Amino acid sequence: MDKEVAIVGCTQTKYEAEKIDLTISELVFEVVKKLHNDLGITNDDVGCVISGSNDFNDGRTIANMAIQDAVGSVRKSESRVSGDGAFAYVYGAMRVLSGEYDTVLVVSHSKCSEGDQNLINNSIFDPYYQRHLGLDQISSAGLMANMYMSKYGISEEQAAKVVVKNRKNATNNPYAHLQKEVSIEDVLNSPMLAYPLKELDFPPYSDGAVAMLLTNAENAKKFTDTPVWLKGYASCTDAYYLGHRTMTDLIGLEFAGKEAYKMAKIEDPVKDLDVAEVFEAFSTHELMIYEALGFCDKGEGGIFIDSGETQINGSIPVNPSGGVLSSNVAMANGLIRVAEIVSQLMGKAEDRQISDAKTGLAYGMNGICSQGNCVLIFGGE
Amino acid sequence: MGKKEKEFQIKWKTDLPYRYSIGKLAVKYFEELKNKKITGSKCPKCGKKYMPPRAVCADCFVEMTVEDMIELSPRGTLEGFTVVNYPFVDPNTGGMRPFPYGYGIFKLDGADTYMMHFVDETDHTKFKIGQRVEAVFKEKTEGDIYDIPYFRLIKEEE
Amino acid sequence: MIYEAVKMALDDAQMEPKDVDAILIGNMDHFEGINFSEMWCGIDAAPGYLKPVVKIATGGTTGSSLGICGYYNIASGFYKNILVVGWEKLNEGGATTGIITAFDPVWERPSLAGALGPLALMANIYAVKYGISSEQAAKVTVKNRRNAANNPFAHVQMPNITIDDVMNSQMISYPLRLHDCCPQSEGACALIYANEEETKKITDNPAWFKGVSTAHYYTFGCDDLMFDLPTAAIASKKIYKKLGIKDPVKDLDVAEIYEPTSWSELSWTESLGFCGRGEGGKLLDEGITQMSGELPVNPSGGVLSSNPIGATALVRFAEAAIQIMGRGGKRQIPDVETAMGMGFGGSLWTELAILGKDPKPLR
Amino acid sequence: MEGEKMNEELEKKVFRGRIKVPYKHTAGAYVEKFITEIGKNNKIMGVKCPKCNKVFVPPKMICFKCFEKMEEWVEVSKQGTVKGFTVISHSTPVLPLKPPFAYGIITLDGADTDFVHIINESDPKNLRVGMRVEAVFKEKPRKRILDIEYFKPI
Repeated sequence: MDKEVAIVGCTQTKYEAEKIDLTISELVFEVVKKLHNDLGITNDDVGCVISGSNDFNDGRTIANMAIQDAVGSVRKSESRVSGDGAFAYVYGAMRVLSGEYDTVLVVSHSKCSEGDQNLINNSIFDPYYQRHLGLDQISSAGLMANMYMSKYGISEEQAAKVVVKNRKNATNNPYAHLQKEVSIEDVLNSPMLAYPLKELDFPPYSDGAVAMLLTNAENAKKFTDTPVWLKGYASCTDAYYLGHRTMTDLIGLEFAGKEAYKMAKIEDPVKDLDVAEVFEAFSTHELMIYEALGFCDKGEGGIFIDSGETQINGSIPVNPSGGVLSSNVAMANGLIRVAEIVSQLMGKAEDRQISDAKTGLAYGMNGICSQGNCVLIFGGE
Repeated sequence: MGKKEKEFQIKWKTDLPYRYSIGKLAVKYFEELKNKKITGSKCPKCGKKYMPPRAVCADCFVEMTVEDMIELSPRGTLEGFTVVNYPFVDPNTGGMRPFPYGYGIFKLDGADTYMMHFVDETDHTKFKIGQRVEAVFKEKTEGDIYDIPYFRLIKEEE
Repeated sequence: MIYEAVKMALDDAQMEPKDVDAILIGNMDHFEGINFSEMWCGIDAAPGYLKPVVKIATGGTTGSSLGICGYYNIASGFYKNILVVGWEKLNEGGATTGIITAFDPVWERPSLAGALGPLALMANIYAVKYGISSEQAAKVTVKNRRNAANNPFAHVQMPNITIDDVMNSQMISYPLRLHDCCPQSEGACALIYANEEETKKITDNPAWFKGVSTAHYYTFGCDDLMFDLPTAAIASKKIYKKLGIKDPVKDLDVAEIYEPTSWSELSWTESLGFCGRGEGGKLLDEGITQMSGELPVNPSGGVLSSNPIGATALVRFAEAAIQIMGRGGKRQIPDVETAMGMGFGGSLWTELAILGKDPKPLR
Repeated sequence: MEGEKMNEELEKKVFRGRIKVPYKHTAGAYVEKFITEIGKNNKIMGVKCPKCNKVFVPPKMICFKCFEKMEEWVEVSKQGTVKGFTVISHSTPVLPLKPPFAYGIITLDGADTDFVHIINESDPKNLRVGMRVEAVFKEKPRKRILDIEYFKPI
């Protein structure tokens, strides 16, 4: 990239099943205030605000109206991307790169506990051909997993290994919602939800928020000694109707990954990336992501998890935070991935730190089964 | 309109239930409301008095807690009014909202912000800006939003 | 409907779908009842397959937030060009119902009557404070709906509407009468943005972004009496300062403002600094905002003539661009060099863009 | 009693709201023809892209790959091949049938895209990728996608 945009600070809430005492606005205030305190700034130091949220999830049209007070945007410019927080980050980065703002606050939040997730997910489907069928995230995941597994001969054990890895990683992450290890048997014996996927192949629903401050090259050092820079970005959308898509491969993600690698001058992702945080909506999804991002060849996601390379001590650790399978904050998931990569590259990831992490990848997505994909590559100094 | 009716339409009724957290200040507000008391919150920094009570003073970016809550008068001064006289579906119920109804914006004595609520008058000539209004409580309050079904216009300060 | 707008925009720029770098969609979820509507329409009706598709939704300001986001997409250097599409099919859900769900479920929703209720309160406070008559407000409708008759895209076209027609129309929400209010429209608006280099390839008559400005406000609509739309004053002061505009009436050649009611145009021309407080009526009476005036406001017919929410504010930007390009047909104002577009929505937010014929970079 | 008391405390912290909105979605000519043909004539119709010649089922106006308007209607078979399936064993408020039942991604003979619908089989052991299925039509059509009641294995 010619011009530079840095992330100089990130804050997250602890992710929980239900933050019943906090309104959405209070939840957002918590991370924004913490960010101010961490960076030693006041609201006056923030140029503008970009938020990422979803109206259906928040049970409120124009969901960003509810958080104006809490993000400190009264009399300021605030805008909002309707969708995953990773896209909000991109808009925030654009505002810095345009040269019009020195600092941009990016915020994303979700309280999955407030709404009925099946109903909310069902409304993603068009009202003519798909919605009456009663499809939702879980049934589409089942279809996708079945097609992928039968095409490439992936076993249920291999899928379960993803869950085991991520849930184990989560025990090192103080923010993670589920912090209890599970075994392959636990996953295989958990109740079947949508064949071939079982209860533990799916993430929980969590409440939480994440915030970060973006700035330009000129100002980055004022805030931190370890700013994290955007090196590559690409976004790509796959077909809408489930049957019109290649359900066995994440074509959209593959496309976005290649573009982002080109921008960041990454030739061999396994070698050149030190860590990846991806939005895995269900166990086999993570295996498909390995393939689409070129961590392994097509159809070898299963072999790749077997190889242990994506474990926290492997050559390309994936989701050292525990991923979405441990904390699923709907619209904030993508921005949480970014925040986790930032912690890794800043060397502030504590117990989940990957040693010498210099380059990291964050993947956020929108819609059902990787419809809208956003790949971001970050680098330390 | 004829053409419109011929169009092939798929009907769909959204019915999404939500459990919105209301926050600690609102919990306290409703506890007080049960005793027919209206409360707000006061910013510990700038002193601005908010109604409804909330956790963040948007001007100072300072947090307000239950300790910062203050009692407000059930009476206030009318700043603007309208009589809603058109049909629409109320998303809270899925049915039509009964109309016409009076509706006003007013400042409760002691508050710095305004509030909007139903007013028991549907003739717009009976309203006057600057007029006094008063909260009408249900006889048996239950500590919820329906405890004050509407405000009434005070003819003369009684 | 969206395909129609997109196809027209692409044909106009002589572009193939494959030439588009990215797509921005603007639409309100609960208005049509489709979650992630961008995934559906961005791919089925716009050439979004295997491309970046992002949705912006900020209520009434959706169109302008979208228009402004498009500007940043290009200004940041992320993309060479971008297709920006806003749309709404209001008859499918109902705007009033949708708008109510934008407000606080505990404190505001039970008594709120969509957008018109608060707009009526604003009109009422404004009228009383400055002694503005219903007749003066009616003149806005007459001006805009007559202007609309020159705009083939306008929804409500009433070339012969009179002040009496407005004043005798049904009382909707005192003091708003039927013809004081915007209609509910269906429609889509598509624009193509490009950077300097790309633009040269597409047209020798572009409209350039000179600057954008946004001001937001409190979460609760009644934390302040908003009858004079304070955000319009904040946002306009910011942008005038940035661009060195001292007197908007002189320095701007045309303005497309977001007037959901006739009263709002009067009050908001004041907030935008076109005249002093309480002088909105006078401004109109003096003919300044008429087609032939010094600063014509809403030659397209404005929101009072067409209001497809997700597109409405983008249409303001589009109409400003059309005026600069000199492609306004019967609604063209002669020699437009600088034009302003305004978006309004959310908890009374204002978003502005000033476009110009001159490609001089910002600042 | 203890639990009830705790519930009461929790209930105080939330406001139970709903968003209930009736929608009428104008379906457009493509959906209209597709659904009407199913209900009236028990025929499944697709449209063909003039550029890539792919037949889309269900039909839509634009080929998302070519961005071409599709206008040529073709009838496709009621039978097809299952490309993927899932068996739903959890109950949610949106399901049209009582679980367990299956969803399938089905390529109808003559179509180039896949079609998502219900398969009336609840045991994953009786389902496999590559199996053949046939549409069963509703006797009393209600002008919606469920006028194909389900697909049955053949």
